[in-house]
Amino acid sequence: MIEFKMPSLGADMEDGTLVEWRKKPGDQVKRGDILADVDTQKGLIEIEVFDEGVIDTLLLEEGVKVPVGTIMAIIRPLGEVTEEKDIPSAISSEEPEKSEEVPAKTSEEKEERRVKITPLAKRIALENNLDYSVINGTGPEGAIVKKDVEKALAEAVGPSKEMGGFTEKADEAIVEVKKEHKTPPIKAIRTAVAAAMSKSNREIPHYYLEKKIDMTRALEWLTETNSGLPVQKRILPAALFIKSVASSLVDVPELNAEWEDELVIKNEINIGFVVSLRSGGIVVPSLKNADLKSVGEIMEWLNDIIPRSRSFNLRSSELSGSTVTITNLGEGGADKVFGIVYPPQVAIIGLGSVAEEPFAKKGMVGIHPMLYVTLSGDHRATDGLVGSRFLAAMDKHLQNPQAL
Amino acid sequence: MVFLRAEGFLGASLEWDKEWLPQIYKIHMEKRAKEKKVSPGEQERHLLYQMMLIRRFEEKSAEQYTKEKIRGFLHLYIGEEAVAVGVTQALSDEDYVLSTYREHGHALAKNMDSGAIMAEMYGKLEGCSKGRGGSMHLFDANINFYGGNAIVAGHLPMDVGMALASKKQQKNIITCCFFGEGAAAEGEFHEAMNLAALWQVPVLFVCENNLYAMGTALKYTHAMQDLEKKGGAYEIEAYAVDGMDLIAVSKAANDAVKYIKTNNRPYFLVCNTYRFRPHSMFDAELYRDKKEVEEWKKKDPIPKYQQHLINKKLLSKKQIDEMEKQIEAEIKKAVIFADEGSWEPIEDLTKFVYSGQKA
Amino acid sequence: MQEEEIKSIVLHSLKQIAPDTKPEQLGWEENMREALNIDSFDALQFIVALSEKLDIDIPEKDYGHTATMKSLMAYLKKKKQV
Amino acid sequence: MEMVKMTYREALKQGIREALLNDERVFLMGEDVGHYGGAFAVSKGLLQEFGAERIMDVPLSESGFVGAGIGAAMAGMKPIVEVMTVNFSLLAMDQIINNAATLLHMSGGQLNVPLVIRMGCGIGRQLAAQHSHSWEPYFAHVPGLVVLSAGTHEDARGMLLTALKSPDPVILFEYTFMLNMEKEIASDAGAMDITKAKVRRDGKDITLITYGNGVYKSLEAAEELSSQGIEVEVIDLRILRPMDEETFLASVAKTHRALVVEDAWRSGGMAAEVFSRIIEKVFFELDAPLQRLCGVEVPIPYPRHLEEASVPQSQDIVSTIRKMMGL
Repeated sequence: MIEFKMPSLGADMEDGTLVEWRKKPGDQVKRGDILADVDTQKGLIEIEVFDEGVIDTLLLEEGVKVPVGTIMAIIRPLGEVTEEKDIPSAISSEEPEKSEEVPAKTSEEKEERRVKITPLAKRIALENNLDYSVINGTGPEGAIVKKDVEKALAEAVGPSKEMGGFTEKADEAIVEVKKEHKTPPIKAIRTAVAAAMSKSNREIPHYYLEKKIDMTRALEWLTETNSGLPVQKRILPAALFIKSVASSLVDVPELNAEWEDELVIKNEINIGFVVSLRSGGIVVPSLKNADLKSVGEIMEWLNDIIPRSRSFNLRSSELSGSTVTITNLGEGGADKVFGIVYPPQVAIIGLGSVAEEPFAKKGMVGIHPMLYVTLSGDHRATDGLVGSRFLAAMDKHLQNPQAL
Repeated sequence: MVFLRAEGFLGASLEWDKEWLPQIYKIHMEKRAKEKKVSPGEQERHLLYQMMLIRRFEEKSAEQYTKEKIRGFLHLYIGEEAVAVGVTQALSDEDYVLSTYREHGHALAKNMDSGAIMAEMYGKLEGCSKGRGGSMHLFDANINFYGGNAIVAGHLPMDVGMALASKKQQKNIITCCFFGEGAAAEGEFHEAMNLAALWQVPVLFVCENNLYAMGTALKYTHAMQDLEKKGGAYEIEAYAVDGMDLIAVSKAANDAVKYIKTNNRPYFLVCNTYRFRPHSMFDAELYRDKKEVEEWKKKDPIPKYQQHLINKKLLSKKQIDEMEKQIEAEIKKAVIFADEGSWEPIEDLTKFVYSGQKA
Repeated sequence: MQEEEIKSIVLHSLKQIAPDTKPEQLGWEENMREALNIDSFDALQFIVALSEKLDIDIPEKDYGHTATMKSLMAYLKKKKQV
Repeated sequence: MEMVKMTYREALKQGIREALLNDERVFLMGEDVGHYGGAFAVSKGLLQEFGAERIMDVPLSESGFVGAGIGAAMAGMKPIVEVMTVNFSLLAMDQIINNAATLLHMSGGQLNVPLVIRMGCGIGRQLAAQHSHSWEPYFAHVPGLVVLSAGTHEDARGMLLTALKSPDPVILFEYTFMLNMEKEIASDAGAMDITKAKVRRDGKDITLITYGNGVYKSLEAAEELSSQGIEVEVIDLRILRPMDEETFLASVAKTHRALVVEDAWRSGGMAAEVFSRIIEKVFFELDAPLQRLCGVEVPIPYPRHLEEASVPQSQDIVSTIRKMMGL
């Protein structure tokens, strides 16, 4: 069956109004035939067919205005059934940059020869007879800005009231200023996390699944692999987990997707990996094409990205484009973690701690290292069964680590 | 540089060159004529193939446009095929061709690869202009096709400049430029005509008069509508031909080329033609009557030429079907080529600003 | 190499991966990872730093020795034959 | 005040229509303004309403018909000349700069040219290098011209009416990217002042100066930044020549920081002029280096992703301002 869609006739055409059908169901059409008259802001335009066949169904009523790309009619191909795959338009500019732009690190080094001070700060300092050469600048390139001068003025007044601890206090003040400058914008991150999570909780009906996975073989394989590796190349379980998630998404692509009023499965598997910050808040760098990378390559990526995430030294491209997210809270002590889906993604995978537990296998109860894997899914996009298939796939992959 | 080297090679005596060069040319042409020895009807069938290829290629382009594979402006050549094919067959591979934004037909007639054209219209790196130009800016220096110039009449002075260069270099090359009757109202048309005549450079001006400058009819844009008469103002030899008839266009173009080579002067050829399609994809055609379009469609150059060849027993119905299949396969290949092409990385955005720039 | 020198390298490395903490105030038998809130990634970085700065190999099976300041110092002293 | 929803295209058309109704001397001429209905359907239907005398299709000869407009204006008419898009304006540049902008001066104040030239302008429809220009700064360079930029619907509706009252030639930039955009404007919207820049949004932390396609993008960015606790004051320049500097100088004196956003190429753009004036007049108010987001210096490429990367987007504005605020 061929879907006949509202054609795009110009970059500035966004929609059209169906004025009249020229054909009715059962009519035979060939390439070049006029199927309908459509009114646009430029006037009435005849809409032609590029296929041969018989009109099966007319889906639109006359007088209706629809956006470009809306299916208007179904055409049954004549005779041979040609497979006409409609490849979606290749460039998608729809993906908004969701990530926080991270400010570049500013050099803390104080210029020896010349004091950098903004014109405004200098004016205020001079007006108040303040020696600005001793002030620590917190502005761009370490320049002294208005805020610094005001702080110095306030302190110049402050200590005279409490005689003791003058030096200590001053030191503290400077340390504090520096800290405020160097530390990532905690408040902004908090705000961003709050906004995204509130939206998710408001809009997404979640379902939650969990599965216990026996990690005996995976950990054995890691120990064996690592024994032959220098310390810099050793692999953490996290890398193996990420790889197993990627491979499982290849098996169950419905979870590597976005929800845009319909399920849009993504071609690339880009895994957002939650990195928690010591100061609170999270950063989620994106591992592009995770399914195409080896466990070793993923470990290299972690070695590179985690320190940079924590020092806020990421490019915005490294923060965007994730198609699914992994949160890895297990080390914090919790057994399992149920994440909140980060829209427009449709799933988040939670990795809990690995703990030794009694576990029955082939009729024998033994002590096994067990991992709690959870999945929070967007119920609009998929059902529990899909999630369940995913967790089963993860189990399968982790029982066969050498193949990952 | 090329010019200097040629001069050195040929020696200083211009008098001697003048005698000598036509000799070389004659030998060359004789050689070519021998090479081109083809079976009866083969050349004719090739021209038919080109016209049909252009028609089908344009139809496919329209389709790809509605699917949003092609964006920007898309101007189709359907109806005017006899002009591109008839004029281009009179040129040699070495001759320069410059065209307008409705240039797919000229590019195909000049043997540009259909895949490279389709990929260009997709904006892909594999396109003939690396995807930077799109439908209106097809360029391929290897086959001496210099655009794809989308400011109406903006390319006409360039043509004259290129012809001036080949004259100075004593190259036996014609610069052929296509433009619409809309361009003939531009100042640059008149400036270019004047300069070409003044300098006596080998330019073939081909005006494709399709009666509408976008949506404004000839009668609203030209006080004097026998366009070929404009040549007279600059003492440029001019002729008007039925642009819907391949045989007539071919003959006129052959005569024009012969005139330019013999007289070393420009020539102005007006081809009266018609585009069956709207100006561009987004055009409600408020400015012309559908009946008028239907009348012109009766003059469609393709069936007309097919019938001519059948009557002359140079073509069979079966051969037409085979051609259709061949063309379908070629276009399919072009579409796949474009589909499989790659997007240029954004990091390369500022490429092609200066020559010699590292990618 | 003196014991004091090893200790200072350990403390410096801890400070690098967890700059917001005070490793010098760690109890001798306190679990370092818990006390300083170090995850497995940071722990690995810590071991990488130690092996590079002290020029020793710490195989994975020995990771257990790095749990407390006491066990770590004993292990490192043995490795460096101090 | 009663508000109505309207596209930018409709706002332009209503402005032209009102101008034609107001004054018998006004007429519209340009390529495809009549039978075709306007290249962007802005003048669709006006030929039928006002007739071919007042809605004149012209041949493709920018130099010719812009020159004719100048002559008609000198002889007492009020022509609105449409140069379909700014991309073709260079063909008429000689007429605009050597005649329209200089006649008053050369004639010792005897001849003024009350002409309005409208041009569709800007990037954003995948039209490649020759059809995506942002050349406001070129025209803003020329003494003798009044250069307006209609970055909002109310200006699209009302700038033309005031421009027709100007005794001197006015270049009016309209933005094809916005034609389909719907916004609310007052139902009784009419003539707009063409002497002052406008504060489109109040803020205390930073001054963002922009025009044209930058206005709505900047307002969008300002909304997002507001949710992060940064209050941006957005100023729409509107009049690029003669430039109203009081408005943005006062704002910079308040916020102590300034960013300019424009689609035009960086070198020699409007940003350079705005910054010069800030440094000349309110240097000691500055608490951070001035920053600008302009078009990348490349002929605009055809593929959409490259095209988008060529001009500042709302997200770029957000990240730049965050950096400027030390976040």
